Amino acid sequence: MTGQMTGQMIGRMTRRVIGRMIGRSWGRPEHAMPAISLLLVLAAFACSPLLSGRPLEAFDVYNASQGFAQLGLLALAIGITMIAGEFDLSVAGTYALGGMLAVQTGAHSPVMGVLAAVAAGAAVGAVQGGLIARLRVPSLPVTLATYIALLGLTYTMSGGLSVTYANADATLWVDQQIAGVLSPRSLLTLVAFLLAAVVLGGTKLGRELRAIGGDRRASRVAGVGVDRRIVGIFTLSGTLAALGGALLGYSYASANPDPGLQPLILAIVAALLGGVSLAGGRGAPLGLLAGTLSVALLAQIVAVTALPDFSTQLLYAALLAVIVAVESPGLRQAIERLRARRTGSTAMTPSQGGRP
Amino acid sequence: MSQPERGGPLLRVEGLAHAFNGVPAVQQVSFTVGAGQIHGLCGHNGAGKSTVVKMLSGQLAPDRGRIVIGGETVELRGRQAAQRAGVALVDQELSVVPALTVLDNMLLGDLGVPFVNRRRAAAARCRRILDDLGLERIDPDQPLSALGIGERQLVEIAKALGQNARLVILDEPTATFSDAESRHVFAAIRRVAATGCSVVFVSHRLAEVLDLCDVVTVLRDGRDVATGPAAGLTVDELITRMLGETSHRPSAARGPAQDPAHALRIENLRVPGRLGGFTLTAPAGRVHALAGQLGSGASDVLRALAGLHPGATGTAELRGRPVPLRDPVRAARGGVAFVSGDRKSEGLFLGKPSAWNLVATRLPALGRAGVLRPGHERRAARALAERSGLPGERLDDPVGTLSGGNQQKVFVGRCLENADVLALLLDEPTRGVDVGGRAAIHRLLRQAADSGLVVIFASTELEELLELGDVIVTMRDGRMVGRHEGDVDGALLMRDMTGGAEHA
Amino acid sequence: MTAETGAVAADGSARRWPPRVVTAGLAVILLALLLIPAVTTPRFLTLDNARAILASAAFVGITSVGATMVMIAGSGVSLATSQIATVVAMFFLGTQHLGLGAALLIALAAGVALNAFQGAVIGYWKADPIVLTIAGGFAIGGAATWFSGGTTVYPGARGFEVLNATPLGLPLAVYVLLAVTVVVEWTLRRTTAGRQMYLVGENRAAARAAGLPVGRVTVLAWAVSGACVALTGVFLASFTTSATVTLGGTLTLDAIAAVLVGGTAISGGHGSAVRTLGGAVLISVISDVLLLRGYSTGVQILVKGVLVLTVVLVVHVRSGRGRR
Amino acid sequence: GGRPAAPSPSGGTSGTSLSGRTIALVGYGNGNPWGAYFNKVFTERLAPTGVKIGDMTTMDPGTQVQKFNQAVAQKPDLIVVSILDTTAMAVPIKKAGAAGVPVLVFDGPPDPSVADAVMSVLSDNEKLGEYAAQNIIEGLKAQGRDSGDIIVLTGTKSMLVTQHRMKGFNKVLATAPQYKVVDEQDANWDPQLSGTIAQQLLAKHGKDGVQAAYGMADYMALPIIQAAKQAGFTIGGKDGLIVTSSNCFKAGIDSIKAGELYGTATEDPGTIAEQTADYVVRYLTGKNPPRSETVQEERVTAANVGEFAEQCSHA
Ligand SMILES: Nc1ncnc2c1ncn2[C@@H]1O[C@H](COP(=O)(O)OP(=O)(O)OP(=O)(O)O)[C@@H](O)[C@H]1O
Ligand SMILES: Nc1ncnc2c1ncn2[C@@H]1O[C@H](COP(=O)(O)OP(=O)(O)OP(=O)(O)O)[C@@H](O)[C@H]1O
Ligand SMILES: [Mg+2]
Ligand SMILES: [Mg+2]
Repeated sequence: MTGQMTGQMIGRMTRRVIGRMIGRSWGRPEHAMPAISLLLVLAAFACSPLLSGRPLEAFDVYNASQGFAQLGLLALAIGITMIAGEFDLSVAGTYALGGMLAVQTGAHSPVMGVLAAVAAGAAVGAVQGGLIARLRVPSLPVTLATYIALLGLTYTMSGGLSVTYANADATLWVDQQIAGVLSPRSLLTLVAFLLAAVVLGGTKLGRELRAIGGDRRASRVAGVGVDRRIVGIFTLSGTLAALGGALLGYSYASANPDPGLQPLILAIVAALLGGVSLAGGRGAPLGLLAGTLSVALLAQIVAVTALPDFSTQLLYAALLAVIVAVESPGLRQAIERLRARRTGSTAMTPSQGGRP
Repeated sequence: MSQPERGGPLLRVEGLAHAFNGVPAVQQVSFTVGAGQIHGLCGHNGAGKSTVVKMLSGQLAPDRGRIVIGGETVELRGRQAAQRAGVALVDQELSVVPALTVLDNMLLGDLGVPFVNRRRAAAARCRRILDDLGLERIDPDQPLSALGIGERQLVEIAKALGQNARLVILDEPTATFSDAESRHVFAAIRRVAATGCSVVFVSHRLAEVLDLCDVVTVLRDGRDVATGPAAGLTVDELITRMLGETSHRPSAARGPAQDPAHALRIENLRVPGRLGGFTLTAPAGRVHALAGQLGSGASDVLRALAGLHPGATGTAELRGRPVPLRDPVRAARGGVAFVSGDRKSEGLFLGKPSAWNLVATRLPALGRAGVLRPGHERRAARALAERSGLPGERLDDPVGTLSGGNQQKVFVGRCLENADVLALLLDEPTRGVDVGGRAAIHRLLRQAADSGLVVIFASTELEELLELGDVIVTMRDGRMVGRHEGDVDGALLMRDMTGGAEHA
Repeated sequence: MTAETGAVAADGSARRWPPRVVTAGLAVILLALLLIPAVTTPRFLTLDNARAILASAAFVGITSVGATMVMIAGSGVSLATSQIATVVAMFFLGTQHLGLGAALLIALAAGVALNAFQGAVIGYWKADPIVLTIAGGFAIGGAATWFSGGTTVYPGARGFEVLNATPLGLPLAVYVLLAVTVVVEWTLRRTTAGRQMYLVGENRAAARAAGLPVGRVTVLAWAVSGACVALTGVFLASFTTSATVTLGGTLTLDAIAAVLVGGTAISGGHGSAVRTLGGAVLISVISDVLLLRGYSTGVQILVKGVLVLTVVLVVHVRSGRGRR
Repeated sequence: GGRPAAPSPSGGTSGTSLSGRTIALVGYGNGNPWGAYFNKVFTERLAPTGVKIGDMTTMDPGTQVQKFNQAVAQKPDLIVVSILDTTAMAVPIKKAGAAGVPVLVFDGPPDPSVADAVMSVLSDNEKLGEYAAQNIIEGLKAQGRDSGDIIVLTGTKSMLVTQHRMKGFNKVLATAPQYKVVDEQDANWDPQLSGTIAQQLLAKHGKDGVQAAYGMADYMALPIIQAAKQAGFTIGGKDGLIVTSSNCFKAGIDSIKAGELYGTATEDPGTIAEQTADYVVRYLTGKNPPRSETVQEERVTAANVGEFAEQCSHA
């Protein structure tokens, strides 16, 4: 009885805290979606010892946070472009390029490697942003083409081989444990999210970002420098993705010319769980953070409980199915239609009040 | 910035010209606007009003001519440059972002807003501006998507009026308004003008132009043909200047009511939150008008009949056969054709040839066993183009390259001479269409009714209602208020539509 | 300052060329740019090589011709293509013992059903195709691994060998590619359903308000595309004679790339199956030339990306501004 | 003989009880037939001993690092791992060493920097490459050719497995200088890509330009055969194309029987699984097996295909 009550209280409190963290209104999907998914996954994580038969340790959290670091910058990059109503598939290529460049140029000075990666990522992003903004091309085909081209580039750079990173100090440094559960890599990722949250929440950039995603033409007429912002957004997404790739390259002490589509797809899943919609105009960095944490924790749950690999795929499919159901306007209409058909027959009886 | 001497021109436009891909839209336009003056721009569709507005607001660069604001020649490269020069704009197309809150929309793109948010100060200012426009009911933290179209437009106007600009340009700001809302807006415009800010006002509602403006400039074919004080002008004089000849008003020939079996019977039609229990019998051969301001439910009646309201309940019968609700495909099969008020996003296939658009809804009839017959299709398109007064040589052009009036002719023409169509429902059939195009469309609707179709249209414009409606049904707050047949007084309609609170 | 009178000015007259002429001109220039290095490549202009190019374009080509229809109908792209091809291949090989005809029918039915289901959710519920097909890909891939336990599916009989036949020296898949292209192009241009696909793709809201059967048209486009994916899956299975969960490989993006190189617009309403065929062959030609000239896989991929980018930009600029 | 020379597994496992002991299997995921059959045999072999196996399998190199770290944290008695990205796994293996968790690598070799830190049961990839070259030389010689051009479609070049196979292949081929490789392409362990590349290479060199082809796995060699048939080549026989491969799958065995594939070699998952399971039992029961064992690989051709049909029929 009391347990149930404290449970309820804790539930209410977390809800309030997270609610405040993510935004004020609960009714809107960009707040509800990340909060609910994070709470569900956290609960599942807390319950995972029931399946694994082993209590959770700090290391489990550390490993989850490493997963978060692996995905985070990519999810932030693609999430921000999605808020702006664009869709940057090329981050998967920039991610690979960033890792390759960092590993190839950063043997002596890891910082130099990161800088090279970030500069290349920013340049690729800026060029794409420029094309998309100036020519008003839809971003999906452009970024898809860039992705293919970048993949070819990393292949050419490495001769199709994985490249080893010999600087063991850097490798150990990026993954050393901080406070038991974090590492410089995950800390940096977290900082990137918080920075994005502060900048987008506290300045007019956030408003403009969502406006550009919500209605491009109207933002332009309202006086937003849309083209410049789009170039900026793509530059940022390229930078973040390249940084993510560079850190991953250091962490693995190797760079793979073709990391495949898996990281990209997981980043999209994270962004969608984070309350971003592909239509644009919706979402916030803290929501993205919650979405990314959800995906990272989910992967960790599968690892802790030693579930087979395909169950992760089925879980993602189920989560996305929920998103599809929540987001498709047609489903809502179908439900409305059904309800109307049900009440329609009763409404046939005459002399009902005329109030709408 | 140097202030102009009191009463001197704040804005001077000299020999402005602009061509789209070599086709001139504006050829030679000059006028001046004094500080504190409200200046009207009139002209039929395609006369070049919006193109002038776009040049003044930095959206288009003039090919020739110059713009002088406050004594300085300005080059407005982009909206931001125009804003720096003190120009605020309400665009012809609704330009607010539904994804943002009301407050965010008011702040969006405003150069006076600091880079770092200061919410409290901004909210207070926003509240004040909204109250000024009589919008106490709107909460600045509401998402804009929660508001209706009319309220969104009001927010955009509030935003422009609140920007501390030297020149406010409003391009057809009242197209979606009730007369009561218009009055609120006019009062606010006058208040702003009283502070010395100049106003350029574009509208097709000529009476309100004459009512509001100090000076009117008439454009025709991209040239200014007349400028003069509004006082003393009449609507007919204005129309004469716009068209170069007096406009022709179609005689309101009331056709004989046809067999009552050929009627559309609507019973107890409801749409949750919009329409409560609407009942009407509309016999064929008569044009029925639904008169109501925005949000009155007039257009919801049409949308529900067209199957576009998934939550609609009630019954409808056409020639004794039930019309299925809640499903546009089955509604169309039941003989209902719907012409939406939003031509661009819910009407035409802008990138496709006019011919395709004209036959889009009758493809199964033109083909055999699902296979198209190009000859049949071509003949049908030609016949329809002729019938609806569209130049035949435009048939292969993408419909998006036609003028607004011609686009609307295609839209209406699509529903004509179709054996499957028994009832024609039109929402604001002449929104944004010039006087000539409007008469042509009215003629088409009259012919359609005479040929035995049920014709119902919804409109907010008194003039159009009186001109075209044989039977006028007034609506307010989702309910029917009155039904008028034969001679009817415009003032009476107005009272019905506005709840008698205002004296028309 | 373009004076209306001096219309003969060089830049002015260029603008007045009809778009068709300009597009054709650009296509000629692009082809020339490609063909000059091609014909100067030793062994490029041989019958064997032409055959190899067609043969290597066939698998991706069949899928991309179907994907063209989906893109024209305004549903964008499917990201579940390679998973569906894989599952179809498994069904096809797993049912060989029932005879070739039965196995073919089952495989086609599986492809059509899986794709049409997604099309229905998109057409009737207006779901976002990208989110939906990512979910579909996860579900289909996960389920395939689950049920097959990851093992390879081997045929119980060798009936499928017929599909590896080479009448007149060309693989059967090439004929199927040509047939599929003709059928899809004819459907798009000459049938009511095809016309409705263009209309729905051009403006879905308008199509709905006009009472066009948006849902049915979308399902049909996805079903045809599903049949094409299934055909690819069947040929893949016959070619490799066994199927594992990774059989689909990079089919998804390869097919999209071919459609884009064919100049179909991702926003819907425009495009043609014949041009997609051209796109698929063009990609094939380029990788062939690069291979013959001894460039590495990386360069081949790089050039493919640049080609897709170029065509997307050119097509977009030619067809007028973006829609946003 | 078809059996590996390692200690017979059948006797080793059945009697011992290892209940209470745990191992983590960070192997190839079930999404890959080789891995799926390995996992099946490995698990079945160890089931009677009662040892608890944590399933950490995956096909994604990134996920593998994470799962391996997870395994280290759970401190099992042994981590059994097959490596997807050799360099990426080096640091985690070092960390396992630091945490005192023993690691057993199977199939492909670990990064040289950690080779001494782990135990291993390795396929003999160099041998597999040698066998492929032997098959080709034998086949061409039997056709009486005193020259021959060869094309090679490799697995993913970045993998050590691929590199080792090529090393062995080139070594043996150097003994017959009259036969030479005219083209070598990375086909990324992808059957479809193998088919496409084969089509183009065969066209490039023409019917007289290619006498033999090496596809690094059966599922890569078979698409070469298909492509060759469609290009009008004859396969095998007195003067046809000699196609060989180097690890056996059921489809390959069938093809050898049909007289198309000239030969292949073992490296079948079942054998390695048995030997790895056996190694685990010996290690956990304190029998101190040697640090590194190599699975004995066998060459398979039409001459001895019957012997290996069963062994090679599981993937
Ligand atoms: N973007 C454009 N591209 C090509 N032609 C255009 C474009 N915009 C407008 N036009 C053409 O320029 C001319 C002037 O159009 P404009 O929009 O200025 O007219 P308007 O007077 O505002 O008409 P309306 O009353 O319908 O708003 C018309 O012929 C129109 O078709
Ligand atoms: N939005 C547009 N995009 C491209 N071209 C346009 C656009 N609007 C108009 N045009 C072109 O500008 C020319 C002039 O347009 P305008 O609307 O004045 O002519 P119209 O179609 O004959 O109309 P009306 O019947 O009202 O006179 C047209 O021939 C048309 O091709
Ligand atoms: Mg005109
Ligand atoms: Mg206008």
